[in-house]
Amino acid sequence: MKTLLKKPESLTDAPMHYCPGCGHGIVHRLLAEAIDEFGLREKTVGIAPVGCAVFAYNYFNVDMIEAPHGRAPAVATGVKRVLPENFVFTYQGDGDLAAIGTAETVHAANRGENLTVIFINNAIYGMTGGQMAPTTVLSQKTNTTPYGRQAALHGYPIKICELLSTMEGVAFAERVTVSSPANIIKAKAAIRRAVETQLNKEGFSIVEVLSQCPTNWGMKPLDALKWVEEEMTKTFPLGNFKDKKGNGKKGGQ
Amino acid sequence: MKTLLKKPESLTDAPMHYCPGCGHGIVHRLLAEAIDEFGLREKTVGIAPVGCAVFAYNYFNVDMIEAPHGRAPAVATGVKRVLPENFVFTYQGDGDLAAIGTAETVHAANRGENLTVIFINNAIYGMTGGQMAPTTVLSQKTNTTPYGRQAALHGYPIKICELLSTMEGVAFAERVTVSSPANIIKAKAAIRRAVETQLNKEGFSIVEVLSQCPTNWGMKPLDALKWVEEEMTKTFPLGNFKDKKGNGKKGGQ
Amino acid sequence: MANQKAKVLEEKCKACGLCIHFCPAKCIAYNEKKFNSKGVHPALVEKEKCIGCRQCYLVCPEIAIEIFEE
Amino acid sequence: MANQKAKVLEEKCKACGLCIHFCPAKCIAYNEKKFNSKGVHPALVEKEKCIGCRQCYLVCPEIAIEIFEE
Amino acid sequence: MEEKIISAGFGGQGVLLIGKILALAGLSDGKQVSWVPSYGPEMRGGTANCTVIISSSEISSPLAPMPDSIIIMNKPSLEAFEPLLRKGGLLVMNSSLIDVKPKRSDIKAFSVPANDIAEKDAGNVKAANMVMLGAYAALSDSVSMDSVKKALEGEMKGEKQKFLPVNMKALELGAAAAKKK
Amino acid sequence: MEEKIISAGFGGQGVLLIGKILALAGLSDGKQVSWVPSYGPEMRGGTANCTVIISSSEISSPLAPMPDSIIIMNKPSLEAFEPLLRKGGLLVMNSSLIDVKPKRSDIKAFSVPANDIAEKDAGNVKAANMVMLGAYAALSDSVSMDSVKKALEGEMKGEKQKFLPVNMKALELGAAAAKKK
Amino acid sequence: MQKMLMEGNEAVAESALRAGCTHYFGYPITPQTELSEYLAREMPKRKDCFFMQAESEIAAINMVLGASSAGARAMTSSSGPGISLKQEGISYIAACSLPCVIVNMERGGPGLGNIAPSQADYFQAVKGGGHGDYRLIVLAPNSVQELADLTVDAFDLADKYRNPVMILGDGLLGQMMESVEFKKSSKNDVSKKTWATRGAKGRKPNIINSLYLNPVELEQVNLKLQEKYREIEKNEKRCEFYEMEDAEYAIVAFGIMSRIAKSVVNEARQKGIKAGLIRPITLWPFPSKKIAGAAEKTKAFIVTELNAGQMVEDVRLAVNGKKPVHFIGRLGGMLLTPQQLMEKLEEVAK
Amino acid sequence: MQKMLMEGNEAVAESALRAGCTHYFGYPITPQTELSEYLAREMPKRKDCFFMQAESEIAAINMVLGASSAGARAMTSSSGPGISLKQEGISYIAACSLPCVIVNMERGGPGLGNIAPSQADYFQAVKGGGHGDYRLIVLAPNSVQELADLTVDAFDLADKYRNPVMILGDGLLGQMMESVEFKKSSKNDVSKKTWATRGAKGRKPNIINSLYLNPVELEQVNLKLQEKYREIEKNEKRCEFYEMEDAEYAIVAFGIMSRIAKSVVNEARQKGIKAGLIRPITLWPFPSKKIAGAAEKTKAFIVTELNAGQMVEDVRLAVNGKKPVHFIGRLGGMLLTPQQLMEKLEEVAK
Ligand SMILES: Cc1ncc(C[n+]2csc(CCOP(=O)(O)OP(=O)(O)O)c2C)c(N)n1
Ligand SMILES: Cc1ncc(C[n+]2csc(CCOP(=O)(O)OP(=O)(O)O)c2C)c(N)n1
Ligand code: SF4
Ligand code: SF4
Ligand code: SF4
Ligand code: SF4
Ligand code: SF4
Ligand code: SF4
Ligand SMILES: [Mg+2]
Ligand SMILES: [Mg+2]
Repeated sequence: MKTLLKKPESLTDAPMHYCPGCGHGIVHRLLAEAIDEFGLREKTVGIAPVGCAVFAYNYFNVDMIEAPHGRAPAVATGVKRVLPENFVFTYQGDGDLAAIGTAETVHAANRGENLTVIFINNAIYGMTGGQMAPTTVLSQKTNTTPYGRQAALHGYPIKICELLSTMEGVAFAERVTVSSPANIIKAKAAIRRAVETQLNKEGFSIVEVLSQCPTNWGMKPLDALKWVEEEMTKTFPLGNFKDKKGNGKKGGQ
Repeated sequence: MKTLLKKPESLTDAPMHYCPGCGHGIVHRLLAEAIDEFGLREKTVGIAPVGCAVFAYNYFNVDMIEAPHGRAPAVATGVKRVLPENFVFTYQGDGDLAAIGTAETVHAANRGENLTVIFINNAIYGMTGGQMAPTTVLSQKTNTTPYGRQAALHGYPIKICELLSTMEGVAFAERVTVSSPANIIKAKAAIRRAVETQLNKEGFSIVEVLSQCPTNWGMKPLDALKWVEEEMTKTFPLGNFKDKKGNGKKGGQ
Repeated sequence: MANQKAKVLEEKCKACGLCIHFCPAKCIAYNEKKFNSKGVHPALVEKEKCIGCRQCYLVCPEIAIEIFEE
Repeated sequence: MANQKAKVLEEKCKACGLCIHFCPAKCIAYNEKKFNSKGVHPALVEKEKCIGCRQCYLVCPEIAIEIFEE
Repeated sequence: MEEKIISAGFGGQGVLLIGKILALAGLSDGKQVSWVPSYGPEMRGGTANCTVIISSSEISSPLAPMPDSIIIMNKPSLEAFEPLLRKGGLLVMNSSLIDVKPKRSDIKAFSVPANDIAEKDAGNVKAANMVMLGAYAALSDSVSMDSVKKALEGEMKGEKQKFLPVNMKALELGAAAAKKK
Repeated sequence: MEEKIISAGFGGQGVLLIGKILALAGLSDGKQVSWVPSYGPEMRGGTANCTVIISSSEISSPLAPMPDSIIIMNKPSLEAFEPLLRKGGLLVMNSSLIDVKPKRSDIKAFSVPANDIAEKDAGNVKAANMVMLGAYAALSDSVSMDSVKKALEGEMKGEKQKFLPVNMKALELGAAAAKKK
Repeated sequence: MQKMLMEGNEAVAESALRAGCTHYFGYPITPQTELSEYLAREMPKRKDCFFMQAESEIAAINMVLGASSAGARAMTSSSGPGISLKQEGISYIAACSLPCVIVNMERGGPGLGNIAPSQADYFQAVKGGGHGDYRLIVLAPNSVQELADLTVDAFDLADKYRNPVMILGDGLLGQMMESVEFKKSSKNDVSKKTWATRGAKGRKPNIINSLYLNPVELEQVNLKLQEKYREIEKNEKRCEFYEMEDAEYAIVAFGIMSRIAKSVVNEARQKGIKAGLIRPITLWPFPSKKIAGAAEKTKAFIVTELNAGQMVEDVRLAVNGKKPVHFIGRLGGMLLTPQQLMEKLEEVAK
Repeated sequence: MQKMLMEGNEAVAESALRAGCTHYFGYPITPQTELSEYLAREMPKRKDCFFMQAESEIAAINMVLGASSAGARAMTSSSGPGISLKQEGISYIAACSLPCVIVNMERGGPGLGNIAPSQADYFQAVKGGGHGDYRLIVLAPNSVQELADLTVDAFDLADKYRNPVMILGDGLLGQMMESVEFKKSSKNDVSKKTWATRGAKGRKPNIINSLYLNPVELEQVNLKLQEKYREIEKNEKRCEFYEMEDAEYAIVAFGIMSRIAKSVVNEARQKGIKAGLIRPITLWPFPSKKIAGAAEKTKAFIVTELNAGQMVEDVRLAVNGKKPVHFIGRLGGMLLTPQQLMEKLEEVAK
């Protein structure tokens, strides 16, 4: 009996604390697989965010730093400028990357820092128990928008891929989901391409993953997948927004 | 003898501390004229930045708040949410608005805060004596890029109008200069339109003014004007980038 | 892939049901007879029916599924 | 606009030269005879030549220029 | 009179609600009450517990390093809290999920298969916490069953009202199970 | 021996450079030196001053609340610093921009039309500061003129070298003006 | 008014509404998130009230600066890392003499630490975590009822002195439920805020500012602040004495630790040890004189805090060598048990 | 090595290079900008050196966190408002036991204040402006030469204890020029940094972290930190005594104020007043024992600072009531003149 597929080497054996059906675990696996496939495990430095993925340092079997909330891109910049030949990634939630960390995100992107950012957009603050995220969609109810997000009061859901891909420093930007096996395969391809972008020293690469948070959406896991596909993608169209190598098509449809 | 044109009422008599030929003074006058013209002096609250315009609170003859560096949009949000019927503006430099204040800028814009932002892009940190700004153009020498700004090390000049106009909350965005009488007239029109945008409760309005800093560019005032027109506009094309009212044409040419 | 099969690492399973939903062969179900130490009924593959298509591996957030060759 | 003229508020002038440059009538120059309290030679309008076109008012960063009607 | 109770289990088992209803019941009995939660790291699936104090006089410390009673919904919690229970104290434990016996003999221990009762008899496994609460209320003098019921009613209003009958039933089944012994 | 000097004027007049060259000259004379700047709010056009101490022993405080000499380039600075000068101290002032006389009679005051000399005789009004420095150096024993020249040379290297002749000339003209009196 | 069972965080929120707080700006962080969630539910129901989840703690404190400048009663809340991020803004607000209320429900630190109760931000709150010489009025309630009461006082004090007021609680206090009665209320009197920037109608412009490039001016501003601080020190010190009449050993504790300390005092008295409790309610101004007074009568002090020893310095400064001052604390979110405190007391009393 | 005339800020920069600092991240602010401008010129000339103007102070301190994690000797510098913004990052760096050097050239506060010299960030530096129980090693040089020397020590201490070190100067010190000789140098020994995150090659992954949700663990982390702090207190206290042998009156001053105090001591001696100077060079660890020792012999202490009275608390804690401790300070960027200090001394000596 031969095991063909199992936990990638770049993940540890630690049991993950994510809720049943949460997208974080899937994305962890995809990234770890990509690191394995490129043979990067021993030269990887990962930056964990503050958010549900804060414990990523226990799950990735690579050198890890736990950054202050929102500052992962700055921390990663510090690392990368010391170790330009290492593979450096950040793994961040939407609150982390698109609210408190806006300045660090925009400027790392603008500098074209040769980093790979895995961005988990679950339209909510997971770890703190379900408050509005910058990516919460209009009329979505959260604990801090109990009557639904309204543009006039709370602003619009921020579209990170669209925003960042306007910047020259950004080499690769793609939005994917992990809502079905087929989408997971696409997500994996995007993550691989982002890793490659860094290895080729092309600049900043980001993969935005629309990811389910069954717990704070108050849904069963399968309903959450459906909500990603039917609701979230309306605001956040899937697709590649930038690929400096040229094979990127305009995202959105 | 009748005086036809003089210091607008919305400016005080205090002598301004700006260097000879500096663009700040011109923009102060344009904004003050617009406030006068719309009859807003007594219901205006202005927010001064940290930067050369920090003393704006001494020059504008309206209620003023001096905000911490970069935080003017947050301060203005606080004011506006208390006094939605007042006219609230921020006046910010490029370091203030596009470096340390990136998050506050992006989020106020994204919320469509009904504010007017006057953004002085002089491609340098004026007040602190000539360090790189986020808008410093490539190969420009500053005290912190003594060998010229290089994209790989220092990133690209940030194009605020282009970036912000992608956001739904932004109602008006235009880039102008004060490099000649003709351009000053255009700048005034843009500022008037931005004020109007707020009065119509259309959302966030921003006028980006390419402005000369003869002192820190190490140029004579006239050479500085020439540099604005010949060099800066290459990176920062003039024009309207957004006008929700619909009469905005695409900027760039 | 007839000789390739999926198996669930029961202690890792959190009973989210994703594998069950996406299995084209409808050969995964909760093992109602058992609670694992997380207090849930873990998923169980009906080996005979499994066609080794890996869909369950792809979707499992806990990496609680392995694919093996008999 | 023939009866409209520009005048410089000398104490406010910082001698940046912008008005001088943009005056189409070439009727502004530094007053070399005088230092103001800022230690510079302020601009001075040669009233007769002035055509009241307001270009100098527009560009003056110090609002040191006023336009008046005779 | 002062009763210090710890209710403990997995997050999601509703152990905090047990405590809240006890506190509300104590309050309506005219007592002083306090309720202190403690969460584990996980949003779901971790351990959680709360400390409730019901007292006829001012409550100084709201903590209970040595509780009078413990309501235990899972095995890790038994291991954590059994040693702390005061001598002669009351342990109510969920035998559906705990396959071991209490180690101490100087306490009053009582087992109730709460998951089974909730799933089979009350009709919803999620009401296991109310089975436990019912059992505790029946075994202890600290609160009256009436107040507990009133508190439960108060908590299950509006959207949650639909869950009230199941939970009420669970409460009663728990009390009945306790009285049987 | 300890000499405390304040050099003051508009920002942009080069008063800080006067001080720096004095300090460098002192250093090459083998003295202890310190130089402390003070800027006004404006980048240009405000007031600026610096304090230089040249001493044959360790310098405790680098400040000079009561300086031995003051080099004054404009009127506001005269108003600010004349009262502080120690009794018998040396005042060198730029009479091109100062249309008043010193008020005190218990000091040694010396006027030099620095702007005029710089503009007309040295060929660049910007060298007015070196005229002042030259005058001071000639009037005071604190530094040797040689060291001042060497220091000026050291400062005007590379891109700035082209300004050296004018500044050197200004220095000498200042010294000459001082010696004339 | 009926007694309600309520969480500490929610009691602060409800009380803020009753104190005329119309503007709240915050960013989620455990263990105080319930405070904002309560206001997110309640504020939209009320006229003129406005709740905003800001993009960050920094934005939140600066929105408070703006709203307060515009004359509103404004508030923010956070914990540990978030409060650290607010330090620049707090220094500005203090320098501008603006009123506002800041809640810190402390958690375990330093760094990301954990979400367990702690008192390790005492120094930051009391000595000033931001730059420059400024002071916050720091209130340290020890029950849900007092959280409610002091929240109203906080808004009144803030307006009275035009000074930021911090409510320093901890995760336990914020998340525990107790019965509470809302007895106090207050309201904002905008008409008295003649300094507010609401449009310069019929008056000279108002300026809210903290820049004074001329040191002579900035010193004057600072001296005025210091004068105000002396005034606050004179008027606003609050302190509870419990069983101190004949106490030989004074336990000094604030906030949640004072509850534990009280139970130990009771127990000690039963054992025949004459213990008492001194509970500073205002951490700044610190009740130094009352403590100095107690030093005349007691044999020793035991300061107990959930930190490595912070308030103990202020107690030592008050006691000034007259009597020994002992310390016992726990770190990183651990609670000191009554037993541990009892042992320490017995050791000191030996 | 020849003596050079150099500005304090530049001396720190040059010394940092000589101490093997390869990575600098900062954001401009007066009065320390010359430090970064020097490095902006020099670093690009050197192999492996990297200078970055960050988008903000917050980004800068977090880049330092990253670079230090990766094993580099990293540094940042700022003043007043910028240092306040760094407090969260500093707390994290301390919690993660990362070495780094932070320079604060203090300016007048609070708020935007001004750019004149001040010492009003003493509390922030020494008591911890960020959240939680942590300590910075705080060095307070008083001359350009000492700025240069202590910068090298700062990097060594940081690595030795895996702790952030702050150099606390002020605008005057940073911008004054004096002669300086670069005698000291040092270098980074990456091979000893086995904890650094440089890729898990042939070993288990390294984790840099400050989250310990379990209070038992976080308390252990804190106890280890406290143990380290005791160790530092044992080994690293530095203090200068000047004319203290027979002094009846001890002036206590640090940084630039110690220079003014020294001139007053000299003057006082001429007038027949037996004054001496105690100058703490490490503000944390604070030389309490030496001061307590001096309290046995002197009649009184005069603490003088450019603030409203901050270090004076640590002096009082050290003296512990044995002798009177007087205070004289100036605020908002004003300098205390020798005359004022002399008057105070004469008043106390009367
Ligand atoms: C400075 C700071 N502010 C706030 C927090 C509290 N906090 C922890 S996680 C989090 C948000 C997490 O949301 P997101 O980034 O979307 O990640 P998710 O949990 O959804 O994966 C917040 C606000 C913190 N730890 N530090
Ligand atoms: C938090 C903080 N960081 C840094 C500074 C120092 N500072 C003052 S003005 C300024 C930059 C000004 O540049 P810009 O915003 O472009 O305005 P300009 O002077 O060019 O008009 C900086 C960094 C400060 N006062 N506060
Ligand atoms: S709260 Fe949401 S994002 Fe966080 S682990 Fe649970 S499901 Fe995932
Ligand atoms: S430094 Fe530049 S921006 Fe500032 S006042 Fe002078 S010219 Fe204007
Ligand atoms: S491998 Fe395919 S068929 Fe087999 S269990 Fe998994 S999903 Fe079902
Ligand atoms: S997907 Fe994984 S965790 Fe979910 S039920 Fe299947 S095996 Fe269990
Ligand atoms: S108004 Fe026109 S013509 Fe007259 S001075 Fe001005 S620019 Fe010249
Ligand atoms: S533009 Fe204004 S400041 Fe400049 S020279 Fe003319 S009058 Fe003077
Ligand atoms: Mg999220
Ligand atoms: Mg600028």
